[in-house]
Amino acid sequence: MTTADLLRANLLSPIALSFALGMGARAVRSEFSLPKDIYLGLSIFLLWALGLQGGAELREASLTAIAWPALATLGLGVATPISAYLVVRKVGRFSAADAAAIAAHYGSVSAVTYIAATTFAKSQGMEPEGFMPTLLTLLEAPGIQVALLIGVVQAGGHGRPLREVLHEVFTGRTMVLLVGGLLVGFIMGHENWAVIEPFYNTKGAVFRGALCLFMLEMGVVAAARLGDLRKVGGFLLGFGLGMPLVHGALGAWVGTLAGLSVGGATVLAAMAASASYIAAPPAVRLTLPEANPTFYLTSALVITFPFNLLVGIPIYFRLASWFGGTP
Amino acid sequence: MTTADLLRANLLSPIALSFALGMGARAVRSEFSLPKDIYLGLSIFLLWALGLQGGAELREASLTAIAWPALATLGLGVATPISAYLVVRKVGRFSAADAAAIAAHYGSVSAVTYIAATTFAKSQGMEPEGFMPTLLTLLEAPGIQVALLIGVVQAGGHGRPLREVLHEVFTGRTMVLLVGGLLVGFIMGHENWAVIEPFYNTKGAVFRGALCLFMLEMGVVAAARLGDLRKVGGFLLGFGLGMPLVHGALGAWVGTLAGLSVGGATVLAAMAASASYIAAPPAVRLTLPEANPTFYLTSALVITFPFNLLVGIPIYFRLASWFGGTP
Amino acid sequence: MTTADLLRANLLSPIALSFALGMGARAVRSEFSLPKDIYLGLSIFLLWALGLQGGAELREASLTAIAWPALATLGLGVATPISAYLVVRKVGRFSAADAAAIAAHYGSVSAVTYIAATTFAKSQGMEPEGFMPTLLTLLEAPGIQVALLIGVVQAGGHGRPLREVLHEVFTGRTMVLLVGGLLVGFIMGHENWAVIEPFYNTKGAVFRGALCLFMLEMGVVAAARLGDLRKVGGFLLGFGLGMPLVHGALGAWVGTLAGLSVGGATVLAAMAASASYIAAPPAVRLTLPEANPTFYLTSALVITFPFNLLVGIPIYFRLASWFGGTP
Amino acid sequence: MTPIRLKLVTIIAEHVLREHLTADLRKLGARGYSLGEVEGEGTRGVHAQDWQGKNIRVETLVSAEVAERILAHLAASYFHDYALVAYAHDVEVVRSGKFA
Amino acid sequence: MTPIRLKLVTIIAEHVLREHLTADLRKLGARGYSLGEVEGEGTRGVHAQDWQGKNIRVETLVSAEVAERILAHLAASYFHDYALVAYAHDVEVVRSGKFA
Amino acid sequence: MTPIRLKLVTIIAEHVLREHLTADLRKLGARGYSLGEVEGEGTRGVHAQDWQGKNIRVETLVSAEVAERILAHLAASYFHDYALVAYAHDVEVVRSGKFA
Ligand SMILES: Nc1ncnc2c1ncn2[C@@H]1O[C@H](COP(=O)(O)O)[C@@H](O)[C@H]1O
Ligand SMILES: Nc1ncnc2c1ncn2[C@@H]1O[C@H](COP(=O)(O)O)[C@@H](O)[C@H]1O
Ligand SMILES: Nc1ncnc2c1ncn2[C@@H]1O[C@H](COP(=O)(O)O)[C@@H](O)[C@H]1O
Ligand code: NA
Ligand code: NA
Ligand code: NA
Repeated sequence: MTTADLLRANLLSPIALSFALGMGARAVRSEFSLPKDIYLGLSIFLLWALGLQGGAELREASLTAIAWPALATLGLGVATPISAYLVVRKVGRFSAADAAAIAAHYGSVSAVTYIAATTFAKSQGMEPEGFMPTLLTLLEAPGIQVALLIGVVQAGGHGRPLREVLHEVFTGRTMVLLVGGLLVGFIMGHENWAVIEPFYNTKGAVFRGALCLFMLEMGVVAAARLGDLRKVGGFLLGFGLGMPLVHGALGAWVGTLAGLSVGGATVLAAMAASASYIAAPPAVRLTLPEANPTFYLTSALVITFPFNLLVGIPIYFRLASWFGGTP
Repeated sequence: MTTADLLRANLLSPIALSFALGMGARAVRSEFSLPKDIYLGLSIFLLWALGLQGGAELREASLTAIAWPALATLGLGVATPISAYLVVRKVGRFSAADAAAIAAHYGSVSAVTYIAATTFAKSQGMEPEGFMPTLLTLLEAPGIQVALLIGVVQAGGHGRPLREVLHEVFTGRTMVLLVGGLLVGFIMGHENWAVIEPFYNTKGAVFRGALCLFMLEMGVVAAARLGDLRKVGGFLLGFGLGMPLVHGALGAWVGTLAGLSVGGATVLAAMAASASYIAAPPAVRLTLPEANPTFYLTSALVITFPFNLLVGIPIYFRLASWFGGTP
Repeated sequence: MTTADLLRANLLSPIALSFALGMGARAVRSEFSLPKDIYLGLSIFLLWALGLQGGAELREASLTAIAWPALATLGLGVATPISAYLVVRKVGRFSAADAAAIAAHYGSVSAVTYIAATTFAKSQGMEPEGFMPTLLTLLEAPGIQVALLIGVVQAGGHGRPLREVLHEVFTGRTMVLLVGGLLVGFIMGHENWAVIEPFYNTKGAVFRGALCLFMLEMGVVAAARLGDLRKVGGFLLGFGLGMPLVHGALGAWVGTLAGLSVGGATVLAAMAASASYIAAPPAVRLTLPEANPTFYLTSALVITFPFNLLVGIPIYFRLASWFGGTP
Repeated sequence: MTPIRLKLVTIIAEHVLREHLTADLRKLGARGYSLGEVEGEGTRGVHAQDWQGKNIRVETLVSAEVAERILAHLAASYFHDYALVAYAHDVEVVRSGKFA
Repeated sequence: MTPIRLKLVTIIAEHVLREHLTADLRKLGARGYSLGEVEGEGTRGVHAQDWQGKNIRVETLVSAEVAERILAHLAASYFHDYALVAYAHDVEVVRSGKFA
Repeated sequence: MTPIRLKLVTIIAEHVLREHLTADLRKLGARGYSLGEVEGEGTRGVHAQDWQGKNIRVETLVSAEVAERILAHLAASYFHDYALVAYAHDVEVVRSGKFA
């Protein structure tokens, strides 16, 4: 498959099309949107399924197989917020608070991008390692932590104490469902998992079908903020497209070094490239209240998320194939 | 099967029974009802599934096969609001605003009636054409448009400008999910559809199961308004039962002429016979505010909807079989 | 299987683990919880599925097979509220209102405990009788009725009139969905049931998967009230653990006498042992407003429910096996 | 179209009282009400249904006389056993014919 | 930081009017609004969408002059055909620069 | 049962402040509060969570003195960085012992 083929295949996937439809609905000024509780319910189901299956598959994995990838992931969790901070502060000349706020988002991870990357890799016949959800949970928190620390030190944070806020990150919806799901899936054992698997399998029709509905709303939400693009200026637009490519390349490379398969490295790359828009925003809002939410929300949700979803993932797959020696 | 057999089979279907149970719950003054967001979520799922499958099946259809049925549908979209208007205005002697308001509902279409008719036809071994959801979207808007135009001209509408309101009809939930689903289902291609099909297939257990829950609430909602029957008087009661029979016969006949199968003509007949109670009410409320909502809501939702669901659909099937020459 | 094996198997079930995770999330002060409407929607789905399948299976049952178990169930519905009242009033020395309020909860039944017991029995290779959901509906109301009657007579109820309140019990969500589902499932016939069965089957992946999500929230809810344990004192703690054992043993014994299989007797025992926390609380609140809600909610929801779920059910299974002569 | 002065009575109560309170309002002379949901904390702990339903918040526009009647009735019938808060204040209403 | 006196205007209306009402408020000089959902009963029966959407309850903090303008506009444009209730009262606001 | 006069303080704020605001209220002397959700528009654009959570609307019945304390605290702690609106007015309360 050429890169163009990959891009096309990705753009024709139900996930991408549903997202595009959601954006399109907004573009014609439709008032369509999912009820908030349905949207929340879908996100809970998706994360919970991800965790459960990850836990069930974790039983098969050996500790040695996980050790290096886990280390690589933590490394990305420290490196990516720093690189993001430096670029926004030094090149973009944003305030320390704004730079740290943006860095917290790009140091953390978007679970939906993770899911899309996994789905794409599997549709290309790859099999990302069963312990990838474990890596996802490892990447959620450190980036936020590192960036907020920088922010508080540099900007003299007059917001809420860091420790208090980090507790909310560690016990947020995403973490409870992912870490909890991993535990429950791991403990329940193969027989129990087999009973509920058709409902939760992330390759199955229920999961994929629910994901389409979810993406529909993501499209609406992202498009509703398109107007903010004018407010953030050219630098953040370039940053929102360029930073994921850099982080994605780094992720693909480090993942391959750590021994991940092409599928696994693709997913790790997408994770590194993605920007959190669920866990990071409230933590940033409370710790660095002087940072402008328009900057970090717009770049994470309106620029980087659609970019990764529609264009980035096939590129990371290309890179991972190349690093992995299967071009 | 005799007509009596058809009626019995229809009344024993899970859809009809769930609807009846919802009505029964209200009748014993139960406070049971689905949470509003669940109800909305179910309706979104059902419409979206309808659209997706319609789009997937549209790939198989030839343009020539669709042309005549599409034309027939548009014809019904113009003829039915006019006939409804004339009957209510001239025979019923209602005000121009009230007549136009009611006509907007009977000129448009009820997606749930469409689904029930499709389900019934399939349960009778028929295969309505794959492009029926396309016809559904074609019938949604014109009837409202025509009737509101009449209303504004005749009653000198002191409500919102027609154009503004029609935009809301064209970008409403039903249209976004149906038209959007058609597009997404059409574009994604067969392989992608196969993955999510078990979740969305309108013949499958998930769709049918969700439909039962939805009908439960429809029953509660319709029964909650039963008291309004006394307020609308004998004419509208007769109208709510008779008009669908006329429009249904017309739809079955025109559909057969246009080359539809017996299953397809049954569904088109049910569409023509049905009255919108989702897209039409807000449009009417804004454009013709002086029209009495009790009149149009009661006839569409409390009289015509249950009538079609429980009794009308088997009759339209009979008529379509007869026109189609397979009695 | 030894009792220890049974306990372990139960604790490792997805249901128990999901519940434990919900409690754990609360324990680390996470704000995670299911949106209220999703939680309600799940409960509606679970009860409706229960009813439908029960109705479908009821067609196979002979009237004579049901007569004795039904009588036994009604007997439990009268005996258990009285025993609970006497223990709380005479041993615990609580006020008549408080004792009657608690008795109303223990005389009625928890549908979730019923579902968990059924799931456990089936996982042990048992086949509880198809008419068990019928027994569940029989046990819902009488216990509340009997206890409230005692309460009004003894405490001179200055709350709402009993009759008015009982109407709410009989037409509440649980009764509508269970009784209604039984009717619909019974009437629709085998062919119709077969179409929707994969969605509703209580042994299937959808039902079990949805149950896990529901239990997650139950865990959160129960844990949120753990602090109230300190307020209720030692007597109610002992009562909340001991009373279910007594009622469970009684239920297993009576059920076996009435001719139920080991699986059926297990489920009847769990029903008798369980305490209502959906139907009973509002009825009690309105009829005996002077009773302290902390007492009855805490014992039913925080003590007895988790006890039955995690420990009680395997014990009742043991007892039923023993009474049934298959140890 | 000069606005007239009416009382807005607001009641916050356990969900379980919903039907009873709205029926009471009608009986005491209110011509309508608006009802929303709120969560809350007060001096009492557990509510009967607080994990099933939130508190209700009922507002009704009434004449000063009806307002007094409502508050007196609430105090007599509910304050002892139920978690219930009620207060009133003056508002200027247009279209006053509807309410008093 | 002495609080200043402003008007709080509250409007309860059919859901279908949402976009129109909030647009009206802006045009009449309101700098913001808060919107919640309520159920309700009044003297009219059926609302166009009452099984799809609840009523809306819109609050806006404005100067006395703008409040008067809003109430007059509502009376002229909506009272005849729509189920709509509106009232106003004085409140003390800190951070007053935002609103008037 | 003569009603007494208290202040009703209303706060509209970003969802993210929920825990902090309710804790503040307790500390400043409020004995309870009721909390609902509203959507809103104001002079600021994007809120941190406006696609995840709506704004909160908190009401608390307090003495005039506590009301003043609350408004002063809000102005000092939140007005600079957060989207937050607060106002107060007099209400007549029955069962006043609970609140002040
Ligand atoms: N001071 C207060 N201000 C506003 N609402 C209150 C106040 N006290 C109690 N409430 C509301 O009334 C309900 C019952 O209060 P309580 O009876 O004190 O537990 C609470 O859940 C709150 O919603
Ligand atoms: N007296 C009242 N007090 C509070 N809200 C009212 C009152 N009358 C009507 N409403 C609200 O206004 C809506 C429309 O009222 P109506 O036009 O009288 O049917 C109702 O659904 C209520 O939400
Ligand atoms: N004039 C106003 N009247 C009522 N609510 C307002 C007003 N201005 C702002 N709000 C509310 O306060 C929130 C934040 O306002 P702002 O900080 O101006 O963006 C808005 O989302 C509204 O819910
Ligand atoms: Na990242
Ligand atoms: Na029609
Ligand atoms: Na029991």
